[in-house]
Amino acid sequence: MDLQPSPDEALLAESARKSFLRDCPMSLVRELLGPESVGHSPDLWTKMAEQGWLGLGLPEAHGGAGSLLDLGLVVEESGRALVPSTFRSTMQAALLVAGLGNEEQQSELVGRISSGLAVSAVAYTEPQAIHDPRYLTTRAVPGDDGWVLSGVKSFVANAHLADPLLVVARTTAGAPERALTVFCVPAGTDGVTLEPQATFAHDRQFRVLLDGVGVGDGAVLGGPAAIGRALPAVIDARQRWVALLCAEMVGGAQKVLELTSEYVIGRVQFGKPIGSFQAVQHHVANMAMGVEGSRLATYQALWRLANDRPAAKSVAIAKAWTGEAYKGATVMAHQLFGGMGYVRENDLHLWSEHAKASELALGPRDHQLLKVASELGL
Amino acid sequence: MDLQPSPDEALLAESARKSFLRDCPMSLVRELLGPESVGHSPDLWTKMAEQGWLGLGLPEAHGGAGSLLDLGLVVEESGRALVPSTFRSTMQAALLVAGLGNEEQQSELVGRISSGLAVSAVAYTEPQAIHDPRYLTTRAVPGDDGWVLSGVKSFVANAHLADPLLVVARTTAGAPERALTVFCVPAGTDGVTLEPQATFAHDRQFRVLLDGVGVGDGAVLGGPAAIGRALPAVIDARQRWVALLCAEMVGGAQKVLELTSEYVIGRVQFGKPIGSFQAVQHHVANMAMGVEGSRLATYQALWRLANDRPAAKSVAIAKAWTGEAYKGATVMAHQLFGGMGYVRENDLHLWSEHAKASELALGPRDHQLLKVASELGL
Amino acid sequence: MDFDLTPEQTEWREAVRSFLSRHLTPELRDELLALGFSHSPLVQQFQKEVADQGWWGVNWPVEYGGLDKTAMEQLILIDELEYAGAPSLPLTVTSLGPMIIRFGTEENKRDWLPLVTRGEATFALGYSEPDAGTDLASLRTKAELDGDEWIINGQKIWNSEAHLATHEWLAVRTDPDAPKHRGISVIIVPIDSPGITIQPLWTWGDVRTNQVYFEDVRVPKGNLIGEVNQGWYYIVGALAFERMALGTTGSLRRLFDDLVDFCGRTMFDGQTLSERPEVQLRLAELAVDLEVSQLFSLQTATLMDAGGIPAKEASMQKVFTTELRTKLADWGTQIVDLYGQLHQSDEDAALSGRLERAYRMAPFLRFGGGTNEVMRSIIAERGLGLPRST
Amino acid sequence: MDFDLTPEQTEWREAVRSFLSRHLTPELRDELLALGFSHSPLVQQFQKEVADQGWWGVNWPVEYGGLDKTAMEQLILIDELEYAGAPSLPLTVTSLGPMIIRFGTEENKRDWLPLVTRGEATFALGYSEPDAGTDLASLRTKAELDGDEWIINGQKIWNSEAHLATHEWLAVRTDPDAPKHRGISVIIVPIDSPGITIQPLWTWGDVRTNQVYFEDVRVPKGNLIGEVNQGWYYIVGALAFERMALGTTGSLRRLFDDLVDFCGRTMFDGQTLSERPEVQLRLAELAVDLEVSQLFSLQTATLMDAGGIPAKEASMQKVFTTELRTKLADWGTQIVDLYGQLHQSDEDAALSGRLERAYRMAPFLRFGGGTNEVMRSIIAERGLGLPRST
Repeated sequence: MDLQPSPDEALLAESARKSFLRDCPMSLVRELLGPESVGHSPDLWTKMAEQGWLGLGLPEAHGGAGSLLDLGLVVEESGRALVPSTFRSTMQAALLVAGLGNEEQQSELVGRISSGLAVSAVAYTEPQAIHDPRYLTTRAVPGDDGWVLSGVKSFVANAHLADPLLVVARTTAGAPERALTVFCVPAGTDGVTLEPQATFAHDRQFRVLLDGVGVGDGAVLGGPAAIGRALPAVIDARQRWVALLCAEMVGGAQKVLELTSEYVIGRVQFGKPIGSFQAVQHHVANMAMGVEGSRLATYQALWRLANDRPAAKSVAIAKAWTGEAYKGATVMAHQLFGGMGYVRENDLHLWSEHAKASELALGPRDHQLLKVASELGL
Repeated sequence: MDLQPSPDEALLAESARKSFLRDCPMSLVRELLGPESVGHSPDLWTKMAEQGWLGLGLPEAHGGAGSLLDLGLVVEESGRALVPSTFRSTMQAALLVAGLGNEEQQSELVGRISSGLAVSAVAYTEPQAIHDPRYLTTRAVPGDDGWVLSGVKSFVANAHLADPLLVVARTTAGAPERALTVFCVPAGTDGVTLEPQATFAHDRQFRVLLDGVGVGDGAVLGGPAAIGRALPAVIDARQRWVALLCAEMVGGAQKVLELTSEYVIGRVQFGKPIGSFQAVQHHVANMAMGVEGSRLATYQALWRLANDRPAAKSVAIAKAWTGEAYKGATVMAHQLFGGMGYVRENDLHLWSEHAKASELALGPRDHQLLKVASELGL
Repeated sequence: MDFDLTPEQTEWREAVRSFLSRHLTPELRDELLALGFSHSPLVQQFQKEVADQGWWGVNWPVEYGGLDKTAMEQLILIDELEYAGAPSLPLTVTSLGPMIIRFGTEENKRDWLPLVTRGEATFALGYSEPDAGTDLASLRTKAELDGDEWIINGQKIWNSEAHLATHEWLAVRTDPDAPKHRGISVIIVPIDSPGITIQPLWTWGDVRTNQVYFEDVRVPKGNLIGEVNQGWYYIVGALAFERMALGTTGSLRRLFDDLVDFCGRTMFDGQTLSERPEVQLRLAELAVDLEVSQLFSLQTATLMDAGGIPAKEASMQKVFTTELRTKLADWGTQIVDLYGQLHQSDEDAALSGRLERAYRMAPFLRFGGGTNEVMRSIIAERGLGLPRST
Repeated sequence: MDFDLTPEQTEWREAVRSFLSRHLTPELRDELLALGFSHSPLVQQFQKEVADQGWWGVNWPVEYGGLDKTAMEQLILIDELEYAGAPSLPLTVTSLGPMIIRFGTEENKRDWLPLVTRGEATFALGYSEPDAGTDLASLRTKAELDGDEWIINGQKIWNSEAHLATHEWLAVRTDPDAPKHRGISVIIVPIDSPGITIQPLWTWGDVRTNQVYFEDVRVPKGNLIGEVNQGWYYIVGALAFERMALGTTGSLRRLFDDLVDFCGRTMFDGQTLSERPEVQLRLAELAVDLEVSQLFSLQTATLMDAGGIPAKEASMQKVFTTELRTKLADWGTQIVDLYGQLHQSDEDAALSGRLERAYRMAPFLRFGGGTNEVMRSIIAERGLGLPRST
């Protein structure tokens, strides 16, 4: 039992923090969030690939190196720096490929991703099916040269850059345990229409309209044996996604705590720093407890996943706690910054948006609490 | 629209407050809570009857005078003073008699209660049926000279003093809408066994074992027409009970707020009153908001009931809010008093117990929230 | 006690509703949704129409253009405006005018009140400065008397209506040697006076606020409100009224009702949102809080009509309602799940994006008008007699 | 990182469990349930048996009778004792002994540590006085050196173990002229010394505490711990350890697990409690909080084993866990509805009355060991570098 990062882990985190500080300054973050940008920086991407971060948590046989926990530590730093969402969406896709793809697909896709040659994403959610796979309606039917996909996916991050986009579709009716298949849809495939969604975090989510989209037999992730059998891998991958999302939130929350501490130490009213007022101190202390708990719960979830322990409860606990703590930190930061933190030229709102968007992603608090209840046997 | 008490209402409250201060000092409260006492003061009772308070909210034709709101204002002061629970239990019974009894019963029972000649109570809850009338199992079957009651009631306040005890029983199987009847069981009736329950507020609640208890036909509250038809009156009375319980809580919460304010104004640490510390001030301010909200929500519920407006939502809102606010005030009071308020010789814990017991009585917070949800049409 | 409207109040509410059904046009609604707190020709026209009803002086004396009704009637009006989604009464009406009525000279009253009730004058609040926020009494913008004119120099921030108002309600230091609370005055400054520069600041809530610079700005001596060096009391008094205005619930109740409605007709994952117990519990808790919030606002109106300025109760109302605004926006966005992050410009946005908008607007109301931390100390000190915090 | 026990730690835990299965007899369990925190012959015998295992010095050096294991092993021991419902380690072991190890003279160590590890000495904490509670450094009980003896006069309050312990760990003023934090020393005083009077104070939680009066009490000079007038540092150090001890979660987790079990087999109104969505949500939230609480305690043990005294983290652990105790007791009593108010003496009491008992015990842990308000300022100041509050 040792809750502190090992020297290697600490070094990795430190290195990621320093690199992002240098390579992903707030000026770049703001540029990438702007309407002129595609929301992705190839330069930054290349640097991340060079550090080996895009292979973390992925099979060594296919170019990966390092554990899911290592990936989490880098993702944490990416949350602190507000690195664009292509990092998260691509690693999510990579983890699904690693869990479900056959040797050839892993070799190709994991290889391309870990060497920084591909941005990817998973299209799971649909307008009426947010979480529950029983209600997914996107269909794939056999066609002349493989499969034909039809349906609507929504809240798909970086669909405009994903190559391939991994689409979860139904290949038969009935229980999802025997009906779901994942397809690799290359960028530019005919019949795919992207409609950007106006998310308040400007994080490039899309409605993806699939209208008779033809893909080859090779597009089935996991090959013929995986047709209709993708659900366990999807569920397993989603747990990892949630844990990584938590890591991203931990980094953001820590940054908000630091920004707020700095501000209340420096801001003088009534002749003294406002950080000397008890009410302010106690708000900051509550933020700090939230952040500390987030970090511990998230590391535990990542560690359990990385070490193949049952992790469903730990993951749900981490998301339920961390979502609330991160968002709560931003809400309180606004209170303590007052007008100074409320103007758009101050960066604070960028984390506030990230916090709320992350809280909503992959199931907000009640969704996680019900998962915990289920794990308690209730 | 006028949320302030009228001059008459203010006068009544003021008068009750002063009388209880004189007639129900903490020394008496402690004596009545002690194991030597029956938990009731005939002296105090006589004085309350003389003031007309035992007839408040009851039909004028039978000795009552004043509205349910007036009764609420006196009950509020009784909560501040921790007047024994016989006041609440008796007025609960009286309200049920007023709603369900026939002329003769009202004349006799309301008359006796309002003139201070009877203490009474209602036996509704059973070990496995706390709220929902569908699960009441106490049975009454026709006997030689009337009815025979069998079953177990629990959490019956003052069953040892109640004369009569009003027992809600099932006269047929099936839906409670057509099955429930209320019986007046005189004190000392054969077959009734009382087992005191060790409640932490020492507020004299009993398990009541009914083993072939014979009562006459005249014991049916409301007479023959009311056999199997008591449910609407019981539901209506329970709403009033809840509103009155809220009033009692408001008085207790207000007292706790005042005690705490006094304490933090007087207690000096670090060379100044602890009430000058922001953290303390903000705790007290939060308590005050809770209490103020309690008062307003409770007055609204009482007013709506007293003026025959639909009140189910207001009543549930009042209980949901007030239970939390009163209990929360006591929890925070303990924090601010520290050891000084934690010793048994300090009176604070008496309100803490009253707050928790009241929160649990007649449905705790979630129970009320589900009622609110239902009123919202969810 | 009476927890229902009187027949006269019901009639008043119906009159307001009837007005709104005629004047709150679909075009205006669209503009309001798009613009939020900003103004536009249609919005300005609507405000003029409201003022033309005499409603910018509901509870002001008839002699100054008011209708001489009660604070309760003003609250009913505000609640209806908010619930309908219309612009509410400006602070000039709810918070500043009342100070002129109470503390202004006869000249002040004649100069300004009719202009306000006719909808021809609105005042931007010129209080905060970069180093004088919560510690407002440290303000340094100064006014010096030069013959019959005040000469004003300094800088204000968070001056939200400066680009829309006709005047500044400006807090200035008129006695640099007095203790900090004692040397402050309030002067009304035409916004188009030479020497005023307005620079926009855009906020997260998409509300524009401003920095305003004053360089040798000259205004007539008579623009001073009340007595010289007594401005602190007017500011504090106006803040009490402002807190009540920040603590009204019409827009919150509308958002909640629309959320309940949305939950009743929206199905995700095979289940209507309103069927879900976790949604029911959250909505019920919000309903409880909203009810109490509404009661707080009715209570301060009651107390005002009884003749007081309810400092404690107004602070409670402000704290509770503004924090409830955060809670409603926060919980609401969670209840509608991923749809809670969509901006109004997205046709899929739940409640036309009003939840995420409310979420972004909420911080402002918690620290604006006196931070909730200051409010809590006011409740403790003025309401419960605790000693001054140090 | 490693979020699981090492094989050695698992073995250690099994050893503790095995011990408990043999020594925590049904008779002892009954006494513990009836007596709570108080002692009895059976309880004292059990404590002696624990000490005989060497477990009153788990992570102390072998030379002073310890087992030289880690803080993590001590935490595992405490968690198991608490979860099983057994008495935990006394503060003498978890909080005071470590101060002697760090700051005591060689004579101190030889005098006291073996006595403690053999279970022959326990110290009552003689800190608070009627006018020196949170402001502990204002204490006035004084000790004056008279030849080879200290003469002690004064009065202590909230001296909870005074009627059970063998000695007082007494904070006294030894330099009345020094600044208030600089004139304090710690002296160990045999509880049976002439001149000591102990008066009981009974608390709402049914824990007995005491007022203790010292009148010309004489103890040998060598009973002073560490250096004279340096006592404040030992007290503050001991408090950091005390906070960790107050923030352990074994008993809370047991209460929660038993509550979940109760909900699974209890039916009210035709429905098992655990079927109810509102109960599920509350239990789930408690499970989340308990997990974090447990992680806080594992974190401070990790940091201690890395060689530090984790002031910030221990304060977080104390604040969070003690407030969670209130929440669990509060929510638990609500979940079991009317049964939540029954005392253990009632056979119908849910969880043998442990919920209402926990509710009454909870306040003490929030203000004891340094109020949670002080803890929050410590987190802000020492943890995050905020300036000292004033």
